[in-house]
Amino acid sequence: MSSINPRAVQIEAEVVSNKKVGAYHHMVFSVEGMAASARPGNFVAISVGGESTGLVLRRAFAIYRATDKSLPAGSNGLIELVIAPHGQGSTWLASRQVHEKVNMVGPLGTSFGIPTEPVRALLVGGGYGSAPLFGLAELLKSRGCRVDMVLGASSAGKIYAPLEGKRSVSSMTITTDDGSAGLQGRVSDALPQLIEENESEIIYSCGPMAMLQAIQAIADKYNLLHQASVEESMACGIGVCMTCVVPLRGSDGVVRMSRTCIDGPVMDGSNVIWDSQRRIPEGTWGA
Amino acid sequence: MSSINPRAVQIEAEVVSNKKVGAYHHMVFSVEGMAASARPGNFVAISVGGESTGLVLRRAFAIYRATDKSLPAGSNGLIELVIAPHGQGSTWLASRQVHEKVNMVGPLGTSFGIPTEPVRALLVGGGYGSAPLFGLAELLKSRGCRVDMVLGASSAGKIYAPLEGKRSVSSMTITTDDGSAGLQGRVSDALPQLIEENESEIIYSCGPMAMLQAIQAIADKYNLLHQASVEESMACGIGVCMTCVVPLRGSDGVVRMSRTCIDGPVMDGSNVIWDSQRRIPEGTWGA
Amino acid sequence: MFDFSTKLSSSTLSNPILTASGCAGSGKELSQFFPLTELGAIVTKSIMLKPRSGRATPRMAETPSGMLNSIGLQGPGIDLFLENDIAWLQEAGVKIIVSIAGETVDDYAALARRVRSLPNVVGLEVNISCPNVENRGMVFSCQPDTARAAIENVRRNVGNDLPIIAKLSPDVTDISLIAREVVSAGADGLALINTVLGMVIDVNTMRPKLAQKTGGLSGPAIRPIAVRAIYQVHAALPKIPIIGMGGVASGKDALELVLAGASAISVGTATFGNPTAVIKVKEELKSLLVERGFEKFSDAVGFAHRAESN
Amino acid sequence: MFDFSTKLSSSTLSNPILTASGCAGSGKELSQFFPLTELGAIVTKSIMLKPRSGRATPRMAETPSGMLNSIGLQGPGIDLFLENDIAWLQEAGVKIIVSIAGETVDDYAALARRVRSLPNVVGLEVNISCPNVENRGMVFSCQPDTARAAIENVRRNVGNDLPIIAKLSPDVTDISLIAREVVSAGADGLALINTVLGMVIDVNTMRPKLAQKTGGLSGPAIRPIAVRAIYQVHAALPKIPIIGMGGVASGKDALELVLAGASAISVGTATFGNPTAVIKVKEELKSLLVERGFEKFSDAVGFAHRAESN
Ligand SMILES: Cc1cc2nc3c(=O)[nH]c(=O)nc-3n(C[C@H](O)[C@H](O)[C@H](O)COP(=O)(O)OP(=O)(O)OC[C@H]3O[C@@H](n4cnc5c(N)ncnc54)[C@H](O)[C@@H]3O)c2cc1C
Ligand SMILES: Cc1cc2nc3c(=O)[nH]c(=O)nc-3n(C[C@H](O)[C@H](O)[C@H](O)COP(=O)(O)OP(=O)(O)OC[C@H]3O[C@@H](n4cnc5c(N)ncnc54)[C@H](O)[C@@H]3O)c2cc1C
Ligand SMILES: Cc1cc2nc3c(=O)[nH]c(=O)nc-3n(C[C@H](O)[C@H](O)[C@H](O)COP(=O)(O)O)c2cc1C
Ligand SMILES: Cc1cc2nc3c(=O)[nH]c(=O)nc-3n(C[C@H](O)[C@H](O)[C@H](O)COP(=O)(O)O)c2cc1C
Ligand code: FES
Ligand code: FES
Repeated sequence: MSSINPRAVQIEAEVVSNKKVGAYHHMVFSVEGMAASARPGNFVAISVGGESTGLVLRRAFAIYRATDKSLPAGSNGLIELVIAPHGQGSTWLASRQVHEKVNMVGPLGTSFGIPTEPVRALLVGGGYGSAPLFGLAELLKSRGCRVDMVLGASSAGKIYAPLEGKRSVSSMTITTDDGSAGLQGRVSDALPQLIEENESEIIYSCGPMAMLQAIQAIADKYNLLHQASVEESMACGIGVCMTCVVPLRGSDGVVRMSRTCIDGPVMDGSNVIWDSQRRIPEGTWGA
Repeated sequence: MSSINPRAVQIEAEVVSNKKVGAYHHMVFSVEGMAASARPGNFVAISVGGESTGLVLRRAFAIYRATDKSLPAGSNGLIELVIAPHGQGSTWLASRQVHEKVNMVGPLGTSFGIPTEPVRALLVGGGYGSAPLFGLAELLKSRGCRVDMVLGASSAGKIYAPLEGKRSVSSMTITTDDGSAGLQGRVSDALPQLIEENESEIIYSCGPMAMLQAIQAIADKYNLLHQASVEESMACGIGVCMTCVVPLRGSDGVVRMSRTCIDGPVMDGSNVIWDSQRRIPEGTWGA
Repeated sequence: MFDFSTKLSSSTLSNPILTASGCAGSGKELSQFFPLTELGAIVTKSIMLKPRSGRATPRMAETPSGMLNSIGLQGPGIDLFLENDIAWLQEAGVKIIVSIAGETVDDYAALARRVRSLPNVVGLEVNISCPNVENRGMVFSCQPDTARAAIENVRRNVGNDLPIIAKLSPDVTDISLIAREVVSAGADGLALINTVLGMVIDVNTMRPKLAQKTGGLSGPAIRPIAVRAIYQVHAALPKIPIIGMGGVASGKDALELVLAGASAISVGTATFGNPTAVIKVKEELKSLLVERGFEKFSDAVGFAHRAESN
Repeated sequence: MFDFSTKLSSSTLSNPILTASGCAGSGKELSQFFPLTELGAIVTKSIMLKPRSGRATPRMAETPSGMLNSIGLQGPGIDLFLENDIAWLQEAGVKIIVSIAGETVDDYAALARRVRSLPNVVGLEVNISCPNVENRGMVFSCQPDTARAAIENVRRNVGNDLPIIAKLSPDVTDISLIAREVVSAGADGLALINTVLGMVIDVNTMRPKLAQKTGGLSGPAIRPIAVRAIYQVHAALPKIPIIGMGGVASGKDALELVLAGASAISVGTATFGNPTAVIKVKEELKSLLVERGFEKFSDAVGFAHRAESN
């Protein structure tokens, strides 16, 4: 039985800042002690819609940054998110004003595995999938790793790559479908060359499932480790609803429908059975 | 076939001011031309809850004041409401900030009948039921009527009687259930003496159904005309749902379940079959 | 040019957006907000033979994303209805689908005779989600035999040029079964869904909020039930036109029902929240269909049923 | 002192607030947010004989004031369930209502035998809102005969000291009929309601959003349906305890179901929106009952049925 992130708590988090950055809102929340226990790759689950809302489910957001130690003693920790206003829930959240409060549960889920030895890491993000990668880059850098980053999106406005975030990366490549920034094409198109040039040893990724699947194919080809942060529809975020599953091969070799909110979002890409939406892969336990 | 107020329009009304007054919120909306066609007794119906709300029905609010002519040419008219934050809808409305917009349909319903000759009028309001009476008082005063007013509520904070509203009344009596302001007791307790002292010829009333019913009994006793603004649960406010009915005797003597949003809210009190909640009175047409 | 017209059996409508029975008054009330001729047709409130006071108040309760009502078919009876409401709508040049409701199987026959050939009337919606006074108040459409009997009686009294549309209750174990039954009894089309039986208890009085205790649940809350019912019935009877309804408040909502198999859409409760909801639905649905590359509305009907491989 | 205890046939619970089957994981996940011993009991996810992968994703869709799910009873099968989940709950000192689900009538019997006498297990919820593989996938509780057969089989295998609670689907023409049937077949109590069958169509892919097309609707949207079902069944069978559920997210919501006739309340979907929803419901319900002058929880059960004159 896997279980929920043992550090998860439920709090009323106050909006400290909310700034539009390209297609996104960069939001900072005051979160009491929650920041101290957040690791790169963790996410939070937030109630959306307010008092009389018809939206009954929480929304999950990857933690972009969690600040705690650098703050004066006694002050609240901060958690930063990157929100893409998309449907009703994210649009509501992105329109919260400073001083408003939202109900937040976190930190949730698994975090990116950090190698014990310095390695050459390639971080790959799609759209707001870049959010958890900057905190990861900082951590890897502090452990002596070389960090290269490639971010892709449909167009320039959807690349989230703030200046301060770039501090920790040795190289930054941008791709856009329409060529409005960086290379024209998809991130996966850029990967082989980057892997070869940078002699990458591990890939960390976050973005749409199709992108992650394409990256896994490349990781397989180059025989690289691949830690992927997956994104399945989540109703609860805390492991009680079983909506967020993907087929995942366990250490015993058995494929089980596993909860991405508890066994993920960060999973070993080589263990995920990709492209399994709308069907249960053959051989899955209990199928 | 009775029909909807022919002057009703649907607009986005901007909040111009929102002030807490006792237990109420006094709110002013910029309403384009709507103010010009509002008469005392009319109401507006407002969408509540915002984008993702689970509240699907409009809420009705009596027009407290409609200002049009006194404003500089070309400027928008204003409609003022008195909101009692009660359930989810009214609480949402009362927390709208200046510059926010709400969807408003109005003016709706019947208005208070104005006598062609000057008369001695007694205006009776319960709780926020005082709202439509001040505009009525002004109009009656301008027609040379004597206007006495009596307002009742459970306690002092629930009496809505702003100073500026009192300009047009010759006397103002307050009653509260707990005696925290004015006379202790109910408005109906104060009526007989007021009617006798002021030699009232007509009663105008607005408030809870039980109060209106008590007033009707007194009006019957003194043989006075009684124009009552009734309040039934309304789903649409525009005559299309048939939820808001009360049994009303028509000019042909037949009692019909009549829509209070179209044949009301202001009705001739002597034609309403009071105390008919939860049953259809015998003899009602089609019963 | 996008072709927005739709067919309900022998009738063609300029567009598929209709009001829902009982949710548009007599039509006149809405005409203040938009020209009724914008509608594919107006569906009138269900009319009975005799005048009817309806139920006692409270008649409604708001519920999460919906409402309960127990109007109880208040109305003037067929005579005054034809004289006033229908005459006014005909004058206004609006296409009309008349909805009828009976307490007995014979009522349906008598009502059908009164409306079978009237100018502008393009359809007869037979609301069989009504209590049958001859059978312990059991709802006609909840039992295959009474559903059949009501529709057969209407069929015998109406020629082939006026489409008969049976309006079904979702409160049944198997709605496809009832649908097959009424179609074999002579219905040309189906209206899905009527309200879902519900109750609200007032926690202050600690009694049912509605005077008649139960009421019909409508609004967005029931949309997933409507989509499911339409999808199931369209799968079972792909050639039978369906008027879809249940919680439609936007073009997106309407599109869901169309893709599930609805050839026309009635907008009910949404009109209470927004008098111009039908127009919003109409315009949004059209844009969504055009955006998705449809050239004709009819190509989208039931499109969600296409094979997975496409 | 307010007496918050409640009885489900032979079992007494310290308070009437429970989780809903399938909405509390294995229990462990929620224990991080509050001590599970705060609950009257935990109702486990419905367990089947064998391990089961459940349905393909997407398995859920949010709907107005509700959600659709088609988890498809994913679970480890009875062996691992007893070994891991039940053992952990017993260790934690939590009272347990085990929910079982079968594909055949025999499955129910076999499952009942496995759980009939386990420490801390105070009830057996028999989820008969499952497809019957021996009868074209028709849901057991949708037909009186299959509903009866499943419960009879459980009854034969369980002694009188473990209450058998039949969990019914609301997707039937007459829920009182099914309730009477399962009670006469040996059920000691009823759980009302399971989810309502629904569908959402994705307007972008223009296909059903869920991989399995239909799913179960839950959440506040269905509360009026739950209140109605509980009220109807309590009127028909006033002595049979009912576990009420469907859209309860607050004490007010719970009170509605209690007044309608529920002796205990399960909180399901609300937990997804708020991990501590059950505790909120428990505390609010208690205050509301005390405010209204009740000295015992049991006095409020079915209070909305009292005569109008009171
Ligand atoms: C682990 C995880 C991390 C995420 N991180 C971010 C982030 O950093 N920034 C960000 O903007 N968004 C993030 N998302 C997506 C976010 O949770 C919402 O799903 C998204 O904002 C759409 O919600 P909505 O209410 O606006 O859309 P709606 O369309 O109204 O959503 C309806 C339902 O569908 C689900 N849904 C819709 N789109 C998605 C999606 N792409 N993935 C999963 N579920 C979806 C919603 O959660 C909701 O339950 C993340 C999701 C997951 C699972
Ligand atoms: C003609 C008319 C004039 C009104 N004028 C005012 C006014 O000037 N100021 C003011 O504060 N309120 C007024 N009301 C009451 C107002 O429309 C709302 O009903 C009230 O604010 C409660 O709504 P809610 O959403 O807060 O409560 P909720 O309890 O969430 O309302 C749920 C539903 O019940 C209905 N309802 C609840 N209480 C009442 C009530 N007392 N009367 C009718 N329906 C009710 C609501 O309209 C809504 O449909 C008026 C009502 C009518 C019919
Ligand atoms: C107030 C009200 C009155 C209704 N009256 C009728 C009616 O007279 N005849 C009928 O067939 N359906 C009636 N209905 C059902 C609607 O026509 C429609 O089937 C149902 O409300 C679902 O659609 P909606 O969610 O868009 O409202 C009524 C619904 C409401 C809310
Ligand atoms: C995700 C999910 C899984 C469920 N799984 C089960 C189950 O395994 N067995 C069962 O009897 N009911 C199951 N249900 C139904 C709930 O127990 C409950 O009856 C229903 O959701 C209504 O309550 P609610 O509105 O509080 O969620 C499930 C519901 C949901 C939302
Ligand atoms: S989101 Fe509920 S189990 Fe993962
Ligand atoms: S409120 Fe709808 S008819 Fe009066």
